[in-house]
Amino acid sequence: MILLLRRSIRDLDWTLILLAVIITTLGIVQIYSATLDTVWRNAWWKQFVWLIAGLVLMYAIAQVDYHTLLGRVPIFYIVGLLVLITTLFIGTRVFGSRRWIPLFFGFHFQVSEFFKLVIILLVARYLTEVKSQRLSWFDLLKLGTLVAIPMALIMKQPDLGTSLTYVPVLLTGIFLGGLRWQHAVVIGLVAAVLLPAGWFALKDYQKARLVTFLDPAKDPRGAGYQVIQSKIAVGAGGMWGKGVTRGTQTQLRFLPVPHTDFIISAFGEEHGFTGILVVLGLYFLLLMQIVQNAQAAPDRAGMLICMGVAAVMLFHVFVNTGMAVGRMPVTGIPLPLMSYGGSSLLSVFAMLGLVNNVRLRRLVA
Amino acid sequence: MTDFDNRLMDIAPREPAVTRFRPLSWLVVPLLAIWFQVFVHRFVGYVSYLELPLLVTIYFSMMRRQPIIGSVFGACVGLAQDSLSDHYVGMFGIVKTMVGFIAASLSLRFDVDSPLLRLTVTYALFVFHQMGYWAVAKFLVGQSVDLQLPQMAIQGFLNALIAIPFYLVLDRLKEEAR
Amino acid sequence: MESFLARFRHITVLLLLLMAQLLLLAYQVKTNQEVRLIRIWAVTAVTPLARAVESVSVYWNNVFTTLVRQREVLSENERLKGEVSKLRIENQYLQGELATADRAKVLLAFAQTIPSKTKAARIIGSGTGSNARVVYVDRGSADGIARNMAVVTSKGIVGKVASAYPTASLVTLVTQQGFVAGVVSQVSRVQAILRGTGSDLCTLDYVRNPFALQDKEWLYTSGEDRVFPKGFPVGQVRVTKKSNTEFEFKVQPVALDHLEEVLIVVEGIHGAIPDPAPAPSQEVVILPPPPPAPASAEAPAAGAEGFGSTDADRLREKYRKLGEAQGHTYGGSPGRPPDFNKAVPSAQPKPASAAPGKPEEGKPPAAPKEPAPVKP
Amino acid sequence: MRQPDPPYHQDSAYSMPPIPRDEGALPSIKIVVFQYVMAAAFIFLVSGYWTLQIQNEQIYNEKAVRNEIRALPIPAPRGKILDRDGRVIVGNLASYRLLLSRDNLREDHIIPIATGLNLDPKEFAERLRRYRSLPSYQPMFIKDELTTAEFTFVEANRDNDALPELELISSQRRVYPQDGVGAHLLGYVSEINDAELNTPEWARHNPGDEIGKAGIERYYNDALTGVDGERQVRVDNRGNARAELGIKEAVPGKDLMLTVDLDLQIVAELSMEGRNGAVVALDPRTGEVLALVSRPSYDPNHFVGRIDPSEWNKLLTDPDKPLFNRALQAQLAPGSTFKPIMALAALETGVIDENFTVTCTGGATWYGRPFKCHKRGGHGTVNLYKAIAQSCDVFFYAVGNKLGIDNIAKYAEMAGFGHKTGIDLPQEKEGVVPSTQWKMRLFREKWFAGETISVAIGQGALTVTPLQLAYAIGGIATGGVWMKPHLVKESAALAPARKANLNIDHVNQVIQGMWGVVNDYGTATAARLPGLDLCGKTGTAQLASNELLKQRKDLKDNAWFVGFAPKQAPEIVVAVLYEGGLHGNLAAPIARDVIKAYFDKKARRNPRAPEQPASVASMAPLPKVGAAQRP
Repeated sequence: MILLLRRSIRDLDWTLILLAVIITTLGIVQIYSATLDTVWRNAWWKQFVWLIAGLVLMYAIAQVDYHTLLGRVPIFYIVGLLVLITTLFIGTRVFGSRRWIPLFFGFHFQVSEFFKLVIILLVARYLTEVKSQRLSWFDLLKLGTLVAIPMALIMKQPDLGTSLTYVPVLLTGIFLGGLRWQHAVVIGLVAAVLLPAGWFALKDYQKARLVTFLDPAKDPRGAGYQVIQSKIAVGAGGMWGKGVTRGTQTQLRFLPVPHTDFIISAFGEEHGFTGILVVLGLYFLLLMQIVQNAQAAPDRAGMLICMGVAAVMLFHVFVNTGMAVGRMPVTGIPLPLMSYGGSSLLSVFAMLGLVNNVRLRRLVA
Repeated sequence: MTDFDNRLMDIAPREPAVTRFRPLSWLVVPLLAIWFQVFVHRFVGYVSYLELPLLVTIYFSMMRRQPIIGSVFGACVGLAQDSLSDHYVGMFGIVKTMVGFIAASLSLRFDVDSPLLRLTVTYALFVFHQMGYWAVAKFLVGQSVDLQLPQMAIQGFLNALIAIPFYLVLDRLKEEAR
Repeated sequence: MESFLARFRHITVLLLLLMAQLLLLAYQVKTNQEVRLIRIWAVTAVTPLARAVESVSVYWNNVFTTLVRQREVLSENERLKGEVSKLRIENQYLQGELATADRAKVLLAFAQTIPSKTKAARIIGSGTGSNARVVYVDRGSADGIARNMAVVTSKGIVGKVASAYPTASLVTLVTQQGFVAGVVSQVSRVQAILRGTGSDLCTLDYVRNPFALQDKEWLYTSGEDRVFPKGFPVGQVRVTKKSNTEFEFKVQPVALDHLEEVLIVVEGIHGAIPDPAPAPSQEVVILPPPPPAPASAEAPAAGAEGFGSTDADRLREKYRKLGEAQGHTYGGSPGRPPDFNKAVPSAQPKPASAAPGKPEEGKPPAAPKEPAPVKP
Repeated sequence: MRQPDPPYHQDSAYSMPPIPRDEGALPSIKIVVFQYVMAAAFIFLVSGYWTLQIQNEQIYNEKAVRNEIRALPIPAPRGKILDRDGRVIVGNLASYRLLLSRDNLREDHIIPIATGLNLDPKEFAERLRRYRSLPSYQPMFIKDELTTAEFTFVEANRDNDALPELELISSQRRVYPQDGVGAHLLGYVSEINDAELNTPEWARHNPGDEIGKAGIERYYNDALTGVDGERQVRVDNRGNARAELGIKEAVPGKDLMLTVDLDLQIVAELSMEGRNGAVVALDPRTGEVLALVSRPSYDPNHFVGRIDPSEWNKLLTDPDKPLFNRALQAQLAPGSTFKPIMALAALETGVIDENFTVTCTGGATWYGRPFKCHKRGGHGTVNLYKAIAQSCDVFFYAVGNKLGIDNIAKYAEMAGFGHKTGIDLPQEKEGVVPSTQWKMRLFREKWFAGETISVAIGQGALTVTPLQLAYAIGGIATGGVWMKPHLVKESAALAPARKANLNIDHVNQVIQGMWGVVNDYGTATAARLPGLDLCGKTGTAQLASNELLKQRKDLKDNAWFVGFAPKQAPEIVVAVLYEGGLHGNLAAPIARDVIKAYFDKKARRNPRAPEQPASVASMAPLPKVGAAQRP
């Protein structure tokens, strides 16, 4: 047992963990800097606690064989859906959307973040069970529906950003699982038709965000305000940045939510392009490491799990950091590992746990 | 590591004679010094130029010949001194940490029992201490303090002069090196 | 990594220490909050020693002075008769005892003469910085001392309690930068605000009537700051600059020399503070407003000059009095026309029979009533 | 060949073997594709940051600075208004506005604060509660205009140790004399309203500015207004100042020295207290206004900032019209005070000479209508001197009839009636001088000769303002030189004197008559000042026709008096309007007091060897009648 424990610890992907911890630490420093003199001034400390909790969670998840987890996917899926539905009714309303359900000690739990894990496992299991290099229309439709149900529930919260994070998992999955190019073309066409229709299903503020993404100057005090202020903050950072706690836009609160969604803007202002390069480089290494684990996975399921994690992370990083410079719409999805928030951090470490899980089993076969 | 550093390293490691003190003196002497600083000034105004905590820091760091201990000791003395005054805690702490480190590092390279060297080192470190405090006050805390160089020079000399007999008294506390 | 740490152990520890303290400093500077806990430890740890040493030092002080005087007396006695010397020595000794007891006695007597309830305290330490104008006293929140209480001696005000720790309190002195007290001058009753500057002299601010304030006038606390009870001496005014437009007044506080024992004014707590704050020293003590000045001769005048009046108002008052004094109603029934050059009847009216034409107080004599003044 | 996968079990005992490794099935190429996509995404991101931070850093830095730097105005203090001796009539008071920053308010400080500021703690807590709904960075206004005691309390306690919530903001408040002294003359300042903001006159002002709205304050608003300074501060996104970057000091407004003599003004104010009317005192040699009073008055202090609407309404609806500046705006019949001008007109045009006499029997009939003299029994034989001194109406009916309305109008206008004097105060009225032309223009009717008779004694359509009367008589007293009345010395340089070529002999005859009014059993002996040759003329003007008077008993006659002194070289001329004063000789003592004050003050200034004390002087024998005639 002890031997096993020692082995399992030794075989963990320490590079991956080190990278994650460094990024989280940078995040904690940035949270500290961005929340001086605000009601959030203890956030960095809490984030530190979350980091520890995340590492523990990661280790725990790495221990249970992912095949076992895959076997439980239907239960996870149904329980997850039930919790999502409950959230719609009893969830705590923050900024007009019900995403959190209250938990012990006054902590709130964002179900949609953790449902990502279920989606990753779901896609992995489904595509493993198909056992074919070519997906049929029926397969695509069935998998699409399975993913779309929770997405619809989360959009209902409403939380467009998080629900969209499930899409890259699905897309990456079917791409790797064997998407036929004919199907891809058809799907592309259908999406092109459905997107305008989907436009009407969006809430007003979501539309506004998309509109301002296209033209931020249109509504400088409203939805566009965030983008404009974020760009100013990032741009003012320059090459070397203004230094920790010296970013005027961050410290004078011109930058909205500088410790959660726009933490990269605050970081960009205070550390400049140099800092951004370092952080993006770390993220890139992190992703490469995950992909490397996918390549070394013992089986298809493990590979799909790792690639699902990579897809989610890439999407998060891409949308969030792109949003800070006005290259992506403001969708309110956090930057993994850096943004303040227990649910987000824990779910990322849980995903890293999955990756480690796969890694621990690479030699078994 | 530069060439110069290597050369230094080559010269340095003659095994320094570490002086040991009774553990109690590590506690009592600095406390007395701080206490003197706080409470004796009131009775005898003309000793206000004396910086006994600094002298104690220098002495102990120098005699112990270990930069880590010097730094920690300096930090403790400085913080204690800070907490008894009305400015921010840490101002003396930072300066005294550096003094302790420098004193201990220097002690690796010279004979700590030579009075002349003691005098010189004390004088230099006093000036460093005052300058450091001034810099901390001005640049970190943002106070407007004047740097009175001539006064500092004289005070440093006086402190160094006092330091020689003072160190001799402290030498009595030594335990024989084992 | 380990080799890295081992090789740079010294510098790493130094850097860590410095970083930690820098963070501590940055925290304080950024939030402008003190690390109160550390200070409480430090003060509580040091003050008992200080108290002990203080009492020992007082004892030795007595012995020492006695010794000195004995020697003086002995040398004197060499030229005097031996028998008397013994008595002299005893006498001197007693006198010495008296002198040391004097200060405490004076303070005690003084405490009994003032209406406020006070607690005597002994000064046990000063601030560590060279220009800090603070002292520690040996009474703390355990003795009922709270923040913002006035500290005085029989000579005048000393300062106020800045923070009260369990066994000791920190007192900011009058001269500390940022210290403010409401004062009123003794003779001209000019109100002003006394400000500590961080040097030995305080300045006066917001002087109500700078023209009236005279050099060397004594200042007393006005009680309006609700910290110091009314009527404690503060110091003498020194007019350092006086022109039509610019004034500068300095005050040398009287009570700060040779501070040994002080009184802390504890009574005068006005109204209970509802929520007892977590730490007992967090209270703010507010005195009741000072009683209105006794109705004196200048009181009505002060009222008329009151807050925000112009020369027009003063002149109007003057002419009204003039009219009343001469029984003249303005624009009224014909009669003897008024004489506007008569002296304005003052608060202490001179006998009405005094020859009106007589020149008084250097004023120009009443104007001659000639037919139209001749023009050149 | 692929082995069939074992089914996934629902129990936890799912164990190895896993899916066998299928080299060919693993889409390694696709993973590489994914890696390239990832790299592209990162390059895309980096390029985004590069554009902002490296290429356009300058632009965004400027935007950042614009975000965070604000200019806060420092209000410039308004210039003081001084009298001719430099005494302050209108001053400024440094006042303080106390705010409570609710960000760091502590519950247990509420009571100390309320106690220290003499507020009711309950009420104070209630007010705080009402502020709850507002964001906490918005400070709560506690009190304006702190008393000395409160100010001292705040200063002594707002340090970090005691009550750091308290914030003091300094401001300036205009202070006017109490009880409405000089209110009409000085005017008042008040916050600019929206309507005024849209007029060109106030175009350069901003909302919230205090502007002069009446009197001197309005006329000299530009001079009195200083240039506001500004403070450059770094603010956060809520506009809270975080640090100061630079300061441009305010330039205070210029102090304005008036020609008004506060002594005279005060005496005139005191004299008019409780009465309705106006007093205007001019220096006829220069046109300087020495005093200008209108009563009833109002307290301009109430206007500072914003006047309470109920108070404003009270002022507007008061039947005595306290806002109405009677000295410039009351257009009333001058009554007999017009007679000196009539007399001068008659002498100048030659319709009479000094030997011309009329027999007064208490009335006369002109053009079929009876005209009465104010003296029932009549004055008997009346020459010019007696007609002026005793104000014989019958004499002037005859003179007026001889002159005709257009001659009267010509001389009335010469004296300054019917036109604005051009004083440097807003809203002056010009009065009415009737003439044939005037009537034709206004009523399209011919002038009836009978109307001339009432105009001859200052009734009928003729109306003047008190200022005009003082100006007119002052000009005559100085032998035909009219100096434009003004309140600020510099403004006189722009206006040349208006001169009329008068026969000095005729002028002297009129002045002699006016001397008689006061000193020779005339109508205003009440105004006699022993030792001073005071000349004057009373007037009692009917407000309405006799028929109307019968119906409304409350419409009492207006009393006028205009006087000047000394006789030979007049230095001061005073016109008094006493509304409802019934008879001119009741207005005379008001003018007398003002003139006395003038000469008393002059004596005070030039104390010559006192040959006789004042008490003796007042008993000195009267000079002989006519003894002081001019050569």
